[in-house]
Amino acid sequence: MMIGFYGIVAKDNLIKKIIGLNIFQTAIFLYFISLGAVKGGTAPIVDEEIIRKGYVYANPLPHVLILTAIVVSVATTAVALSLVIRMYQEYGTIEESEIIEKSSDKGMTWT
Amino acid sequence: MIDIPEYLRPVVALGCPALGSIFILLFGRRPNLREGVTLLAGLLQFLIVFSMVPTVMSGKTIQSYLFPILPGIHFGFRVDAFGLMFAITASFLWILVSIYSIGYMRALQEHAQTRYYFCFALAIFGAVGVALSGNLVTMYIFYEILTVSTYPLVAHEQSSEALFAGRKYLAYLLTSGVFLLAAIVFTYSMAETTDFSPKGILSLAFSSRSTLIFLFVFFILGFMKAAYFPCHSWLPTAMVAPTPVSALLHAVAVVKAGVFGIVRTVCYIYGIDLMRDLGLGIMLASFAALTMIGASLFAVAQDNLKKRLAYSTISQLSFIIFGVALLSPMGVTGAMIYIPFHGFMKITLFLCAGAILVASGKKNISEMAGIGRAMPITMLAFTVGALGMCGAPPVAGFISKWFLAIGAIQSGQMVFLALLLIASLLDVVYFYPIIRTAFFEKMPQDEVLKEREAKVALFSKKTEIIETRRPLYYFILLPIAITASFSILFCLFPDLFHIYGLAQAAIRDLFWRF
Amino acid sequence: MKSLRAIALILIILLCGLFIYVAEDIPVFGDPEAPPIKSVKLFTMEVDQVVSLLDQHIVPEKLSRELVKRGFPPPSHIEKIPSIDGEWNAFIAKEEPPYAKEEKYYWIKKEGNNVRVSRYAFVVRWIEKGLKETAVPNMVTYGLADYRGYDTLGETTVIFAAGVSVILLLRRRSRL
Amino acid sequence: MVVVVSLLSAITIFIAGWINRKTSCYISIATLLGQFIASLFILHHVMTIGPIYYRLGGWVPPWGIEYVMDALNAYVLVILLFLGLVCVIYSKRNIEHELPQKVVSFYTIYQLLITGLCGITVTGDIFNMYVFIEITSLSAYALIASRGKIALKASFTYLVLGSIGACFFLLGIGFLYAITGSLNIRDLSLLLPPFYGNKVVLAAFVFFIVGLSIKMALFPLHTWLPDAHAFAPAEISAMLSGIIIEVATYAFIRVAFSVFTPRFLRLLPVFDILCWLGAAAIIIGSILAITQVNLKRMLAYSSVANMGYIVLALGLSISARTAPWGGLNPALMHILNHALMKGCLFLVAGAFIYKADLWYITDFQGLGKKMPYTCAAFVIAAISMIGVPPSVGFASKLYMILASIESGKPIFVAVLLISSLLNLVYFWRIIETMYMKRAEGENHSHASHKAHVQRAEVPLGMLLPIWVLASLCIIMGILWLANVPTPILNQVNAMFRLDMMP
Amino acid sequence: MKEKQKERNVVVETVARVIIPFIQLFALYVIIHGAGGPGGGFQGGVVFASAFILYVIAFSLAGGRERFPESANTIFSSLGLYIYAGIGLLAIIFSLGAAQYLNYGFIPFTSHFEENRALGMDFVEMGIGITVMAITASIFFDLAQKERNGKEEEGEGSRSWNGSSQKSSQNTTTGSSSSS
Repeated sequence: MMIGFYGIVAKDNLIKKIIGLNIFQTAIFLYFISLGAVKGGTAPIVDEEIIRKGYVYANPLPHVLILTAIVVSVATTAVALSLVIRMYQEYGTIEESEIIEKSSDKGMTWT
Repeated sequence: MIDIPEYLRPVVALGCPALGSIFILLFGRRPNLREGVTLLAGLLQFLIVFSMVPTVMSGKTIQSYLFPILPGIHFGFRVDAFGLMFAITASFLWILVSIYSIGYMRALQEHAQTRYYFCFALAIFGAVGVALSGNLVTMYIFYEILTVSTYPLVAHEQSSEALFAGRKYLAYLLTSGVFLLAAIVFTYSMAETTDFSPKGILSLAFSSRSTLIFLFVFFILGFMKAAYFPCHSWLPTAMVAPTPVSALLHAVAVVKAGVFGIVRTVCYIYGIDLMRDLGLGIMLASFAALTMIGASLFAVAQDNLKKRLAYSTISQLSFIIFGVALLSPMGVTGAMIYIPFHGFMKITLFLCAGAILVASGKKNISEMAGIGRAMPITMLAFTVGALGMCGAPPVAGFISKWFLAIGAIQSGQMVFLALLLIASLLDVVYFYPIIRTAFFEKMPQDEVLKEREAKVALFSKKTEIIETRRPLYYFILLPIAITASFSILFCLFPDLFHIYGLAQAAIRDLFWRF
Repeated sequence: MKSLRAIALILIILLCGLFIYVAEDIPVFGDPEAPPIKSVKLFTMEVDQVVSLLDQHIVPEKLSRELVKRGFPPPSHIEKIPSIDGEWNAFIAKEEPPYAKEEKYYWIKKEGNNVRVSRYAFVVRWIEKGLKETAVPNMVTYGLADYRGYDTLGETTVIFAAGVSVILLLRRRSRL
Repeated sequence: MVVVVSLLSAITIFIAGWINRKTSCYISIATLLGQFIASLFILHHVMTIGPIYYRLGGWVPPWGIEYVMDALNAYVLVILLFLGLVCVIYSKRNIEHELPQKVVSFYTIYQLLITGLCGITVTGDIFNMYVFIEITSLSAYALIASRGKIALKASFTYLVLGSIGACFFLLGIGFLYAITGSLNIRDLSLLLPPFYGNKVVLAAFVFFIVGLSIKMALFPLHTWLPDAHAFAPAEISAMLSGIIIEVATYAFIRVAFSVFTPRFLRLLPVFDILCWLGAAAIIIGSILAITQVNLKRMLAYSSVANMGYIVLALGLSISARTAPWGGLNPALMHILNHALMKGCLFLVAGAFIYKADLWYITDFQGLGKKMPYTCAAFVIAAISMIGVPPSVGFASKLYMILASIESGKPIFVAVLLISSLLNLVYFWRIIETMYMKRAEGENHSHASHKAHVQRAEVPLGMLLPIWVLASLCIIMGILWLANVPTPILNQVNAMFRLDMMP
Repeated sequence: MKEKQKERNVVVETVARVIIPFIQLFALYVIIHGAGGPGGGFQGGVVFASAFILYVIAFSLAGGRERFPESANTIFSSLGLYIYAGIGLLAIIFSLGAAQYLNYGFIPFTSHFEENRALGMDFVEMGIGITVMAITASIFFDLAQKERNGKEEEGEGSRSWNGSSQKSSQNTTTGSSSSS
């Protein structure tokens, strides 16, 4: 998580920023899943003889939430990537600093 | 119109200019209709306001509270004698000034006349609102409306100079508005109400002396419209505005609203006794005296006629503040009646200045040699006004200064009496040269030539008496004549328009124990 | 860049500090009693006649008063958990057609000389009744699509949004 | 009845998605109209009968998700849908002008945006709120970027920061879940009290605050805002500044006051810190706004300042308790007011761009004659930003001042007053340029009325929304002063036990 | 088509041709089976989309486009959400407003309330699957299309496919016919 955060803030390359973002999110997902873990828990699928054997189920709720959250992060990544592609078309680079200077010398004095 | 229920009259009175402004916008394309609407609105308003006089004379106040803003504060009006006096003056002079400005604007073919009339109506709306409003918050609302709506008038010229003036005007006045708001809020948080009452709403019970004095300073800063030293400098700068505007600003609406506010604060928020306790009266009086003298001295130095008039306004206004600060019945009476009187006289002077500008295109006093022969009526009126300013009978100024003087004696400070006299003397000093130049100076030869050319340029027909050459000018002359004559009449019959009576009524409220 | 790096490091150190600060209060990993899985403690009350009432499956007045005071629904009746001593389930009435009129809600446990009242995590119901209520054996699925179906709708919308955004951003000369 | 609101839009998206391009706009207008009316009904119902609870899937919370509609939701919902409606009417022409071949996808995402906002507003489940926040943010990113060029950069910054914010939010949810094992807001507020002072709860609170502050562009985290506002299409800027950050604020209020009760907040100095942050935001935002030459950027900074107002009012909300200005009233008031004013201003800016592609303040010379109605609307909105009575700005300013006096922090009175002066500076500059300054060509004599300036007014479809907002700036101001809407706010306060002594 | 023609990789093509139908079948299985065992709409949808992606990698983007045209893409993606939301509405409609949104139990597929729920869930999963599949595919197509316009782009795993070759895209009808 820290790595991801560092990546987001400090990296210059936009793609690396995105990767950092993903790491960040994944860390949080891991945390959630760890909430769901139960000692000796099995996959949360109801089954008679599991119950008879006296196993306990892992907590299904975090899984549910994380499925959602994963999809969200995927969507975010997709949008971010498409943004990067567009920027690449505009400026021919994906280094943030270069983009900034290009946009400034591109006659956009109103920025 | 007479059968309007009383509690509605203030609302209707305010409705006139508001509706008027809207119609003015609508008829922007058709000048005659537009100006007709202006006059009509003015007339209606005046009548309605005037119709409230008998009730108020009989000693009770018309109250109409529309809706509550905060607990203890309603948005509403409370017409008492003093406010009514101001309202009458404003609405009456509005008619005259709009007649005048018809002539003026058309003669000079000013641009954006619709905007002009619109803002004019709004300004009057604000002024009368200030006059009739029943508590500080309502008053503040109209006060700000007045400020904002006069900005386009000041910057009407749209030259860079005018823009600068407008900016200065706005900067000064809105800043003061901020102070005013702060003061109001603190007052409210102390007294739980801001309704005006003749006995004042603040008292030492609420908080310590120092706080109250501090608050009073805030109030005074808030009413910067009164153009006292050292916050006066917006006023002469605002002189770039067209003359009717300066007339409105300096005689009727803005500065008077400021002074009015100060009087309200002194008499109706703090109350005479509290003022005495806090010794604020002396402070304010000396403050005002300083302004009187200083402004007069400044005025002597001015060559531009309107600028000189502006400084004279500053000093006259502080006469009013001074009168109130004396805290003696006579002084307050003088101050109160001086509001309408000074309105009439000063408006005469400004209208004359405007007329001179229109007819001969002259702005500076030094150029005006012999103008008195060229425009006798105007200069006569001017003389009347000037005499009034100096407080010489038989012009209205005399009465008020008389009262002021008596008030000074009543309050027992001979120093103030002396100051008063010095100030009046200074008035003479700076008005006399104008008149002398106008009447008794031969206009030098080249001056005559230039005059000719000017006339040729203006009317393609050279003549001696230029002020009645064009029918349009009658629009200008009429108001001048009216105001001048009124300012004499006021001296002879002070109770005209019940002004004096109203003042008496107000005094009865304030000094009820006398 | 350098400055950014520095800021990042500072932030990270702050975050690390926060996590270390937090760490000790987080429930232990895999603890089957942890709030998310089993139950969350509400309050404790001392054993006077409460236990006896509980044993007779009568709702103690005191208990329901305490609960109502904290804004929770009062239990409708009590059951002793078989095979364990000193533990009871409290049920509350609920209107949720067509299911059981009442739901296992509180878990009351006798600890020493006072009674620990706690609220079952709502997962408990999923685990125990999910199959009966939805006839779907996969907990995640019925959790996803039924109990929290609206989340799932939202997430489908999210991915739809992503798709359309990509179309908006990247696709040229398209019908959309 | 509640579900109608967010469902209608959810359905409409798809219709708008693949019917041909012409109809999509009308469909979304129709939907939003319907939603708006529905929300009015909801508000009425809430005010008269009481809060609505709607159990999705028929599961009783905490086992399922539920909608909760109380006064706060309903109030925000009405504002939101109203501005959304106005903006979509406006965008009809503007979008055809700005991104002609993207119309349908634009409206689709626009509807998604509305859905997300409604979802955030109505939901009573905190994770659900997270999902909808993500919907909103995603569509916002796309919409901002839709103008290409530098907007991409802005949108990317927003995306990164926004996702971090959302992640923090998620982490906060995780902590709360770890402690209480519940996700329902009401349930949490019941379960949490024994755990106040628990470190995890504190951390969760911090994460919520930080995450949402990023979303609502609270001062130190506002860096994404100016670019995003400046380069988005006009109506999107209006939505961003008028609604999106406001709804984030709503989420903030919801978390702070519903999940964590005021009792908890009084344990921490958080809200004093908020006050100071708000004050800093006001001052710095205004000063930065003065330095801008690009109109929309200036407006963006001024909305940073306005968020400062709202946050300041929030910070005061737990200490000021007297009837009309205590509690959340000033904050909620200013949410509405800011939506009106800033919406109007941004739409006007968009109109300038639409007509003459004017970005700089210095280019506006003589606009007052070219586009009289637009400029008049601008003047009204600007005046109410400055806070001249009887406009909305004055109302909220007055209430905030009273609140800060009552809570014994007169320093904020000074802040508010100074800030109104700063507003004066940077708005009056524009008004002056529009009306007073002459274009270079004409000389100083009275040429301007002789030289007949031809009108170049924007089409009615854009003028109408602008004027609706502008006139509301005044009308609402009078209504506020007349205390018409305050019952709603008082009900909100009663709900959060910020009860008042009248 | 500026970029250089890479020689067609026979292994990849053959394997892809063989494997794609199975991938798709498996995806359908996952979607349907989501109720019983591990699996569900998202997983299934993604797997299904991966079939297309594999196809594109193996053969050509143009081919992939004509396998799965834009219009179909759009319609599918909205269709999925329609199914989901529609099911939700059906609950209200069938129960005449008595039930809440998404309360599948009231949709009379069968006589049993719980069975209804299960079925409703299956339909919902299917809807999710369809949407996810379509959207993922379209996102991929869009990202890929840009790259084909001569832009190299890091971070995106799918960089290595060759330019479109008509022959391959013609004789792969057998490949993904089973998908439809």
